[in-house]
Amino acid sequence: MHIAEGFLPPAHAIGWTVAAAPFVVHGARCVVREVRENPESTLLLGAAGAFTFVLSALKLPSVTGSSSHPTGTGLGAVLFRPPVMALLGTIVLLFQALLLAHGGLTTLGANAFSMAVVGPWVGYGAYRLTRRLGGGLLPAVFAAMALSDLSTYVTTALQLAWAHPDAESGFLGAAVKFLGVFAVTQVPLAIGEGLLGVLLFRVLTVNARPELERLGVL
Amino acid sequence: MSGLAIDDAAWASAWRPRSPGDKVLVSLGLVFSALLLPVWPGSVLVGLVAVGLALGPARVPARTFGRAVRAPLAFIAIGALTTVVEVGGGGVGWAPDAAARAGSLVGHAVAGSAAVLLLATTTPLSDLLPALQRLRVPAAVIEVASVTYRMLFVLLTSLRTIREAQTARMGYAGLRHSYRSSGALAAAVLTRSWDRARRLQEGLAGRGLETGLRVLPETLPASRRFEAASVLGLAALTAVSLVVAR
Amino acid sequence: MSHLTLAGTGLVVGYDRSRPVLDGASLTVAPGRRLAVLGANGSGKTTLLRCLSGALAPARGRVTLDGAELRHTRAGLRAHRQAVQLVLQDPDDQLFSASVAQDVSFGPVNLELPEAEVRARVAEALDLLSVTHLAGRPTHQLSYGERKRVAIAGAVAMRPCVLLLDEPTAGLDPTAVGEALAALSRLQEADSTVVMSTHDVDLALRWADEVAVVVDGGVVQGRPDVVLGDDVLLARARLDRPWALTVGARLQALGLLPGGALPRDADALVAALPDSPGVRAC
Amino acid sequence: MSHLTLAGTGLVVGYDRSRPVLDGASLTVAPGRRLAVLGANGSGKTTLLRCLSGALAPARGRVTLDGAELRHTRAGLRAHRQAVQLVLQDPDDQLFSASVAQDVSFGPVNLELPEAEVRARVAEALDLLSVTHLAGRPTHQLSYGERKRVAIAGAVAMRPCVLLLDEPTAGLDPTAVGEALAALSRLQEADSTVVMSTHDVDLALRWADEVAVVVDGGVVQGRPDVVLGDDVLLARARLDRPWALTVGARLQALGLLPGGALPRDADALVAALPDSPGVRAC
Repeated sequence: MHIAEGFLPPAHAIGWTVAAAPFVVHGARCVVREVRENPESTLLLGAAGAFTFVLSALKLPSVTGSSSHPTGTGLGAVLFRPPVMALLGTIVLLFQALLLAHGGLTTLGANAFSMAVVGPWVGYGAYRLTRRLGGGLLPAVFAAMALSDLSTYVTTALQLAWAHPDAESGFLGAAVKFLGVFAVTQVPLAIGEGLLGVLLFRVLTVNARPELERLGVL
Repeated sequence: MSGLAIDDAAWASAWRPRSPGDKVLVSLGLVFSALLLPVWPGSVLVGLVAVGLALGPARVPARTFGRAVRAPLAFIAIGALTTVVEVGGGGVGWAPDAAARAGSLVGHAVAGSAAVLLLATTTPLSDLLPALQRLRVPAAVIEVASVTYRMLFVLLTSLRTIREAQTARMGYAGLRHSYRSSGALAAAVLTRSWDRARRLQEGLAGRGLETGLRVLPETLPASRRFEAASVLGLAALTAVSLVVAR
Repeated sequence: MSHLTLAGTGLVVGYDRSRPVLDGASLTVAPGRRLAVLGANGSGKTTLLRCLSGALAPARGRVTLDGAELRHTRAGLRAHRQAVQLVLQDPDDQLFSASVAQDVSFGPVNLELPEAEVRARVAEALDLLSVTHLAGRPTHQLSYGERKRVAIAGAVAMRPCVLLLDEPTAGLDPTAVGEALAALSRLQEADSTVVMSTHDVDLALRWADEVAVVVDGGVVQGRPDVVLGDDVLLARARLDRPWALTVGARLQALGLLPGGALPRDADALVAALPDSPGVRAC
Repeated sequence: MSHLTLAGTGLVVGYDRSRPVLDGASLTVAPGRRLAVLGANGSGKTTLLRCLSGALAPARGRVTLDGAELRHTRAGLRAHRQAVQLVLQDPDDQLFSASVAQDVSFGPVNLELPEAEVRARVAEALDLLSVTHLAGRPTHQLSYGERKRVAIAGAVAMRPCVLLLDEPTAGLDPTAVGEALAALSRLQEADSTVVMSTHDVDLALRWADEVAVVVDGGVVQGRPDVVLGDDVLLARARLDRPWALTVGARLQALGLLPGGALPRDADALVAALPDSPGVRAC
């Protein structure tokens, strides 16, 4: 769920860009450092970005009948860590805006904040917490992917509520409205994305053990 | 073709040989106008100009443009509707200025989306990324984004082909099977992406990968006339909007 | 597996582009006969097979199975896919499970068959493709030729009446080609009709009972030695004339080969030559 | 581009596995001669080419260029790569840029050449491969055959003395194979030595001045008609005998073909046959 071009007032568009910038710049610094040490990691990072983009072309069947697209940032956070995902997520959002007409340019900052910053960090936090509490890999992946999707949607709803408060009940009323309207599609999707993560890792742990070990997941 | 209609349109557009900077100037000018000018007549004018330029001089197929504009419409409609429905002590009802608020929101958003699309359907992303260097985006980041652009088509082809193979063997008959297939599909594409990166690394080593992914910059010369016309047009659009709005 | 006639009539695909990929292509797959679909890269071979398998809905024209038209509805496709299976060129596009046996079981499991039946089908498919010894191996450790055969086994486990194979021999070395062809013969004996696409004219002449050349959006179907001896057609289709027809025709003209159908490969040709020159020269 | 002799001597690769991929393989690439490297899938053809290109350091043995041994240091590899370039089988393993011209420019830019020189080399490479018309097209819209030629152009822009190609004709239709071979001829005329790997024995016989069969970790190098006529070797290497040698030998025995070297393809064979039977039978 991306905020469309022109949907945020200028002050909000600027504000969210400023809010997302430090995270994205930090991610870019990590990437620049990584690439300077290993030039070939450009290819691995590009592949990761391409995978995240392509994942959003994966239609997840939903119980409610409509199908939706996973965000994939929780998975990215587990595999590549949140700072890198802040940058890759922003690149993917730019690509989605210009290749799929999903999202926009002035709303890129707001979308990056929810999808490339909040989602990955919440997902990664959930992953680490679950593992520390003794949860196995699969429950941790479920938590990471479901919660990163869920937190992205909640953040987007709050961003919209702040930009367009209810005439009578203000920000809170608007938040309830936006959370409610998008919950219909987004809550099943979050659960679906968590399930997808579990199924995906079940295959990966057999087929791609060396890669998962290299990435520190196993 | 690549399977991404907007990308195909961008490569085939009559504006492809134009400098990306020129196209960014006119498109972003329109995006900001859509956002900042009063919705009547500002956004309406922006929308008309964006569509007119895309379908006219840039020769973007109307069907592609139309379909692409539709993508954000669902979000815009639901979003605008949510905004103007009021939740108060008296239950749910329309906000007092519902029509005006919805109109304004939809106007800004549709015009803005059309303006972004003007850029998207005339400028391949690979032309745009090197231009980011002027915004002081580090070269390494631009290279990562460029590889992302190249690789996403390879992976998209894999995704579609694998999904077709799964469908043929009833992989998407029923919800449970669909999930299992989607998980396997995502895993297959992910391992494919790693494999691709590793093989590309080997493939490029012979031509000197150790110094990064530098290539000969493509020169798409800027046109003073195009730039002047863009600035004048945007100024005229702003002037008309402000005068009429008053 | 009963024998059904699969046919495509007047298939048109890719109408919104300047030149359609298929433009009125018609093809009949007679039960039990070996059909080779020939064509240059980009001629529309794969598109044709995808139409016949139901993976692609043609803009115009129809696909029929024993006269019954394929409807692109959930139920229509479900029924069609149980009868017709397509194996794509790149095995990596078809192997997505962890182990070979798991991958081959994918189709039967999706058909909601009882476990014993699934096991039986997997065992049968692995056996037909001579890959039983690979059952427990992870798919990514297999060689290219092995992966190709396992991918075919995955389709065979669906017990299709008609098996469509896109370039099953591409990228295989001569021995692996021989193994693949032997597997296809076993499938035929197990009552499947086998269709393969290829651009190897020599292979098509050697293997097929009938060939279909995809050219200019249409299909020319007929006897291998007739169709592949038509130089005008071959030039239009960007294909070569099989060497056996070129050499055979000349030797026949010299009276060194008996009249009638020409030998289809080197061994048959050598066997048909006289023991000493001039024997048949009369 | 001067002519240099590239050679591998006693190459051993993959020693930590039970059976080494290469186990004392030696090969000499004579300047200006067309060398085809033959072998079954998994025989070690690609490994051999990767050793020769410097992409892979053999566990034992050495690679020499006009007698000078390749050192796997930064400088050593840099010098070697300017003389020897390897083109991989899958073009997607080499094309990383969205634009054809930019992809081809990658090598020359890394050589730190002045911009005008880079442009000249790109133009020359695109021209030699007949893909100048694709310069402005995005890589992802090209057909497989076009991508293959662009990938070769990327290596050609490095102006190598020796160009190693892994299966350059695999997956191409007959016309595209012809175009690829014509491009290789132009490269030879432009003073590059061309080596290709293939498992198509008929193609090797037709094209090569010399063949090298990779078998059991070693290499057997020699004249195409001699090496490819050795049935014991071919069986060990899991390869077929070229049809032209089978048929030609028989026709020669019948006195229908003149003694000496056998014709290498169908046209040459037909041309060498007598006008009427028995003419040469004496």
